[in-house]
Amino acid sequence: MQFQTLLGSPESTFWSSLASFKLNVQKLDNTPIPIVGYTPLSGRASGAQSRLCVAAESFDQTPSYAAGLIPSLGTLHNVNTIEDFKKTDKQHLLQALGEKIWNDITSGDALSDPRLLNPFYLLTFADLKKYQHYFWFCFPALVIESGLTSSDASKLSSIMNPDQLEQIGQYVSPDVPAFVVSVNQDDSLGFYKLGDMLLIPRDAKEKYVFVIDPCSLPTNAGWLMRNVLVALSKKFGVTNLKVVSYRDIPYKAAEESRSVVFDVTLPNLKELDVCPRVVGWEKNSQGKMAPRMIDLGRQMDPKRLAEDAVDLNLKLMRWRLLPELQVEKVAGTKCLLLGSGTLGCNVARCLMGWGVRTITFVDYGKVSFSNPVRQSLFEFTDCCDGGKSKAIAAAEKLKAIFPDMKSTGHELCIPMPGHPVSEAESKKVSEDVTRLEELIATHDVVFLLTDTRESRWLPTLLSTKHKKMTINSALGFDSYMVMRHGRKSEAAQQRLGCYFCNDVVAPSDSLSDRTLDQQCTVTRPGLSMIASALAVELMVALLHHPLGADAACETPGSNPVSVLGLVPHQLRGNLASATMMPLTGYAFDKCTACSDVVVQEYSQNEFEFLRRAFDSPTFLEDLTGLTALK
Amino acid sequence: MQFQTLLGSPESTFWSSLASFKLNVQKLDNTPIPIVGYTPLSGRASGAQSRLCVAAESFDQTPSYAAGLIPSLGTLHNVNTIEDFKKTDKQHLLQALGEKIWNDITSGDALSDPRLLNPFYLLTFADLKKYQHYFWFCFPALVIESGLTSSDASKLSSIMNPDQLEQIGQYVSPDVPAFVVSVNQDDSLGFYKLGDMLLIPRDAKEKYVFVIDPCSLPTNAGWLMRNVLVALSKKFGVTNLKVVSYRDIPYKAAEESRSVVFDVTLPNLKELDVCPRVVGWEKNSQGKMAPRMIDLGRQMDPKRLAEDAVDLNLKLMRWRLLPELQVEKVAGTKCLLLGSGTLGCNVARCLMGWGVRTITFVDYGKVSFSNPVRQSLFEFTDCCDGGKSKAIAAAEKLKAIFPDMKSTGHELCIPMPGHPVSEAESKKVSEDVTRLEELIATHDVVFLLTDTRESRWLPTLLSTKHKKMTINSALGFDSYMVMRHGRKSEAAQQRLGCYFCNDVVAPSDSLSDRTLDQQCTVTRPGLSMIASALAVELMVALLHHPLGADAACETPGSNPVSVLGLVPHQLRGNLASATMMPLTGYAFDKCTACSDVVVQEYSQNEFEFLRRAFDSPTFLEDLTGLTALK
Amino acid sequence: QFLKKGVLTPEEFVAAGDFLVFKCPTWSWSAGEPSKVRQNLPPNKQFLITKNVPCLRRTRMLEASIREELQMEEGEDGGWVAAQSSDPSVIADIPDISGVSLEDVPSTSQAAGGDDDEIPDMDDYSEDGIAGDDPSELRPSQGSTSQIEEDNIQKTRTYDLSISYDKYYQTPRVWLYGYDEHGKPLKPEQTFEDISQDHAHKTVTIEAHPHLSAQHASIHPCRHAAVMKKIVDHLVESGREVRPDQYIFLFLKFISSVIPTIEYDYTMQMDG
Amino acid sequence: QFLKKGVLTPEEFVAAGDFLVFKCPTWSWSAGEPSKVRQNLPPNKQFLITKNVPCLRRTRMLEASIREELQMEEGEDGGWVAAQSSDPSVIADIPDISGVSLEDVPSTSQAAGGDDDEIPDMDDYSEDGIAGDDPSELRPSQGSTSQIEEDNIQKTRTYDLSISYDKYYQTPRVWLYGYDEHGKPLKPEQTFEDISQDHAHKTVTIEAHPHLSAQHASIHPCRHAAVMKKIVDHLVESGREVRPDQYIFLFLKFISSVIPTIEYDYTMQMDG
Ligand SMILES: [Zn+2]
Ligand SMILES: [Zn+2]
Repeated sequence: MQFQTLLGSPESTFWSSLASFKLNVQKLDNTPIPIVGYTPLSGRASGAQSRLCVAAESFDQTPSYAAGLIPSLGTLHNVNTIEDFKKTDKQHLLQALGEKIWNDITSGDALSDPRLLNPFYLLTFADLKKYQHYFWFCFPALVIESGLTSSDASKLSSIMNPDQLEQIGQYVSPDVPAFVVSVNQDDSLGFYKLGDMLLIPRDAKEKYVFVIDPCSLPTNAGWLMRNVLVALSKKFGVTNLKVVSYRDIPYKAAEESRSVVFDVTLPNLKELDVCPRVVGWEKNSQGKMAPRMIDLGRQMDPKRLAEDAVDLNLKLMRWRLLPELQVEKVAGTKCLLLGSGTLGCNVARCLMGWGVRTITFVDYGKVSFSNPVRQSLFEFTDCCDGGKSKAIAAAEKLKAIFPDMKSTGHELCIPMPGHPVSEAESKKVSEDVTRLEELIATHDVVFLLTDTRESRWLPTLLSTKHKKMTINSALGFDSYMVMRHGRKSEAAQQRLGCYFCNDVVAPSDSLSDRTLDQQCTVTRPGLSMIASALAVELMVALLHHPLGADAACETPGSNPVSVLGLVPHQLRGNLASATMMPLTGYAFDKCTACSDVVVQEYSQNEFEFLRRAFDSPTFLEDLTGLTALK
Repeated sequence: MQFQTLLGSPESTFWSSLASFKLNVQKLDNTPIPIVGYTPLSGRASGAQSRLCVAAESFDQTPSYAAGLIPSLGTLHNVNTIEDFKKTDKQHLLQALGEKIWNDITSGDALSDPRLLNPFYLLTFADLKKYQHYFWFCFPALVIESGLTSSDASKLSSIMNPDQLEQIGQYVSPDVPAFVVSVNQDDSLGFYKLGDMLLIPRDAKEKYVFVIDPCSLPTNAGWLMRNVLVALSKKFGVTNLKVVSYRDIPYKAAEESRSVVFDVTLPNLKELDVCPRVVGWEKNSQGKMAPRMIDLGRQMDPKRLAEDAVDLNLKLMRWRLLPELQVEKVAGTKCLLLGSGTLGCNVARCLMGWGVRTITFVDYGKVSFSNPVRQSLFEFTDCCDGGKSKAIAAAEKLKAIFPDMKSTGHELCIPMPGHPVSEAESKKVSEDVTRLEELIATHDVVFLLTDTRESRWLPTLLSTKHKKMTINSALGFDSYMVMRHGRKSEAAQQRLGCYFCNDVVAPSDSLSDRTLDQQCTVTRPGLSMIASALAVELMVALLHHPLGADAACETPGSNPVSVLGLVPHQLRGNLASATMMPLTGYAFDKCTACSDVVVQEYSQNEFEFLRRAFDSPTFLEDLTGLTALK
Repeated sequence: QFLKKGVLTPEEFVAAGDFLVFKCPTWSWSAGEPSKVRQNLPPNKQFLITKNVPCLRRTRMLEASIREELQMEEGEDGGWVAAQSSDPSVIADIPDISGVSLEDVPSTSQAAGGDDDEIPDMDDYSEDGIAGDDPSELRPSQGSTSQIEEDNIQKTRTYDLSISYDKYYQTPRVWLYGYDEHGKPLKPEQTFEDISQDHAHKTVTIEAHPHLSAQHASIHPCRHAAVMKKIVDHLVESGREVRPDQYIFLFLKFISSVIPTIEYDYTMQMDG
Repeated sequence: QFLKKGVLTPEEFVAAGDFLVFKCPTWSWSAGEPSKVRQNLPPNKQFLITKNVPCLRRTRMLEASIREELQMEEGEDGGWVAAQSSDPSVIADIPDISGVSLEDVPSTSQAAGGDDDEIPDMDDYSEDGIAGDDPSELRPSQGSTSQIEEDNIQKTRTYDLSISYDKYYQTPRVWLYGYDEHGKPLKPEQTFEDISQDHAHKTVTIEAHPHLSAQHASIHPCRHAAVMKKIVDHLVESGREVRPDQYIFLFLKFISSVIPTIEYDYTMQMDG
């Protein structure tokens, strides 16, 4: 006869209660403590593995488990280190557990309280930092080395009538997992404790040992029955028994009974003086004699929880509203933000709202005291002691908001036309250009968010060269502009313009176009939020357009291709007049930033070309032919 | 003869260097250390007080002071506690300083190096937490009790010719603050150390003792001269001297000379064996013998620096762009934000950008893991351990951004029509209503930013009753609405509508208007920024309108009254169609939230009225007459 | 309220919960974590829970036939999850849900897949020296009489189901926490496999349980009241009496259309 | 660059600074805080400083006559602080400045006014027992020959003026730190009293000094290059030769229109 093993099953609430017990009550003490687990009757789940569960309630000494959950007395030994876990002498422990049962049998205690026949032991180590929980259950059983056999099972309902089953259902109590039932001459039933088995009248038609059993296998009984058989044989010398594997949830006795009856033959253990061999450490799912480990990082680690919550929020948008939404595509888009001022901060926040994970900041400034009230990634502490680097502080803040962000900051000065580079600076500036070009090449979308016009020239040139989606946002006092640069592509349509396409002077004229300067320009605070939001929404709409950055300009009234709506070339708005207008402008073949001649010249002469542009205000105008136009 | 006192003048760089010296070098050691101050020649600043300054460079033993700044050797004694400062025995110290000078005179050292005649001592205690600096300078001088008189001063230029003055200018060195000049028979000049005065040829026409002197008074000499006179009298027994108070900045000798000559009579001290009486502790500006204290909180306390920077930024907007801007009015506006979700967070940030200092949040929720990426006042850590209260976390964050904020959070559930109140809850809900009404009554502007329609009903009613400026902002998936509620006023014009004025059903129908629900509604992330920014800009424009919340609706094309532009009634925009449209709606006399009958009913029956509205979906419709219209 | 709008007061929730526990003792009241007690409910009756509910199959293995239970709920507006607005001044609304195909089930992401990689090799901890043969042990893979049953053992998940009261929606709210056949907690993606594909991801979210310290899957209650009202209307039309304390039974019946393979207990005669 | 655009390279800045220090030794080079060294300038020539510059009067006591120095700068666009844009694609611009009246000077706010309240009563610390009479001491209030001079003493502030190089604008930038007659640092509002009302608040801000650890008032360099170009053009037109190393002299001459009462040293013959 074989008995189904129990699967030790800690609920996740067990581990959180263990953590708080460990932190608040037990601390470094590691004395084993009594706990109360439960064994669920299988109910309709025929064929499922029998389990012994521990839960938050297990720390309560008198937990009230619902019907169908049979309490089980156990011991929890939570050790402080994984080494303690390993070096615990399991064989010795097992032997002690077995001897305790044996003594309870010989003393008779276990026959009065059969719960003593089925204790469990749980050895744990909880790595509270990693949310990893090592555990090993032991269900000690006294081995009957040979001579234990049984008949095939018969259904209890084939032996007892519904009335009798009903009576049993009413008698059954979760605190008495084993008892004896006599069927009297008049088919009435008698109920006896295990220890009172000998009190059953001789004339009873039959007697059955009932064991409340979570096993649902038709051919076997569960683990709980083993020690019951040993106890009865040792105590009363019985060698033949009818045992009932009682599987019915009491109040459901009216349902078809699942309980089965075995006719068991077993050796007479009455004369056995020493404790039999003990087994009981649970094997793991590979059948090895080893502990198990459960990683609840995803369930308990706040960082993992945040990841899941953020993911889900975006998926909800797709599932509920826009099945065409390409959440993963947006999330995978690598965004480079040139400028970490009011625009850079708000663009980053809006990108995060869309689930973008890779955001890189470029800025040369330090956070100053007037920044945090307008630049939404900085706080007061960032300004102290001279101020942190804006790019780096912004990148750090994104991680503080959402730890899964891949955000980095580069303290880098973007060289500008009309700002000559001295010999001494030349090497540094050249390196900066190289870094900037690498950053642009390795990102998918470039946002131009600096505070000056001429600092946008080199990024415009570089992102034109690398054919990147480029979004540009700029502010006045009460007006804003958001635009996407046209991209050079094979597509036949007319290319849209860049920020400089309308200019008839090179951006080098640094005195007249300083209007976007950080310190000298003041803007209404709402503008940056609006322009940043529109910039990001334009990017996301473009990502959903089959042509991406090559998409033709769409204006209100036209039928949008992107599921997220129109992809205009420019949006210009004004707060004072409560207006927002789309505009369209096409690429200018003499543009100082995006025309072919400029891009080619840069590709050929690289830094030498740039240096001439930085040094001479007219060089670019001569090169593109603007001078000739004047 | 009287000598002008020195004003001990620590530069602010002195205190920051002292702080870093204290923290990094000296620590708890409080041994006095040598420092080098400087005395600025007065130059053109005729009549100014003579000063002895200490600066960051003073910690350097060989500082290079510019021309016109005469180095002065001193001792800095920085003590660790204010008690040490007080209990330092100043009289004893003074005596010791005097005796040191006396000994240097008698030994002759001071005549070789006249800098020894003019040491200073500086006792300090720096309260590094409060940025308060206590200090007391001592300029020890040996007293000539009587017999010291002088003639009126004559100009040096009346005695010496320009050539001679030029020669002197070239000889003068800041390291030799006193020296002797002979005018020889041929009008050539001889230069001698003080100690070599006796070497001057007998036949010299005249001899002058020069003291480089910061004093600019026409009738007096400066403090430095005192000990020079004592030294010469003690050493050489002279009783009559021509002394020059040399006041010209050397390289400027070509300018008109400011130096003056005194004919001094003094007692013969040659036989004096004991050190004379010593004076020198500086009196404070009230003439009391007391230390001074300087509070550099505003200069060094980062919180104060942040305040100034933020103030200045807004004033710049006024000074540079809009002289009519009422910065203080905006700053003084108390804003109540009902809801601390995406809208509440962004509205608060935009208000801060405008300098608003008083922001109060009302929300009932906790920060959840999906919030921070969209709700710009929360971070990952706010979500852990079950999440902080949103209202409280938001208020705390405002202070972290800008410590001077007066921000508070109220965890309060706004009761809603159609959400019946049980007896058990009744007391609590009634208290919540009272708190909400108090909050509305004590603020100037109410922002409706909750995530449901019906939660806006009670605040609409209350702010109508209290005639508050009310701004309402709501989001769909890709559309937004921003509106201001009309205010009941005596103004003849037609009142603008509220959020509920267009409704023909009371907001109690909670199943059909749940579309703004936090969890079930997903919006494009950019929307909240746009709607929040427009809401705040509308408020600021209204504040600049002479009629405030009573202003008539303006639509594009009309001439704005407010310097900040149009004040439309509603703005509705859509991201997909790239549109933003103003709308106007007038108050509805059967409105369930703002009509007279509702406000009156509430004023009379208060919570009893509300409770009926909460409980019964049709009560409000019956009351206003909506039912009859159906 | 119940008949008219499909919602429930806290008092009615407690009464309906008592009735459920009385009729189905596999359900019990729980107090939850003391720090999370809601004042509008008795401290020992904060939420209802039933543990170890078997779930033998995944919903995609389920035939469409089971959906006939939902029949009553399909009205003119296209099913209970479809949103509608009768309010003209609301700008935007949850649009009707277009069909979401099975392919739309989120792929098990790196984050989820990475789980097992982090688990140290438990072989390091194995102790083959312990105990010896056990003639009476039936190993899990033994003893099944058929392949089908063995499959069942392999795929039998168990769920802890709980029902909290949602103050905002004034309805019960269902929470799920599942374990695989080895007792290991299910990942969210796995849990979604046990949710009807019509509802997975649309109304089910992973959130912190209001009374326990773990993240559970939850069926969002935003449409519960509307559905319950339809169910009640349907029953009333067919001439049956409906009492508030039956609410949770009706509710669980409706929920079973969302989680059709999770075999929790809610059987009772409607006239019982 | 200098003649054409009114800007300066770092090398030219050092040359012009050396020339200033040579001609006006009241100016000296300073290294500033080691942590704040800029690489584009020699470590010991980070910025120029002149200390203890007297400022006898407030600008509002100053007659308009002093402004004639600025004459050359008033062009068609209304003065050097007025912004303009020749670039049509720039959306918004700094509009012309309308006159700002004296009343517009910011009131001394509570924050500023509160300063003195926090100062403990120093009488607690007074020690009258120290020393006795001093027959030779001239107390500050004594000794002036006239009321006017006494007023001067009372009102004489001193400023530390420094000039840093602004890499962005490629111009020098002026920083001010002032002390009152008692050697106490001036508050920002007080400093603004020594700035021409045409410029106060429009181009002067309080910011962290780039090389020192204190907040200084600074004349914002955004229009410096334009003004310098006009000055140079003016000189060239009148037939004078202009060298880059004279830049700072010309610059200080122009700055004196912004801080007319601060008597720093910049005198030299233009043909020197
Ligand atoms: Zn272009
Ligand atoms: Zn209304």
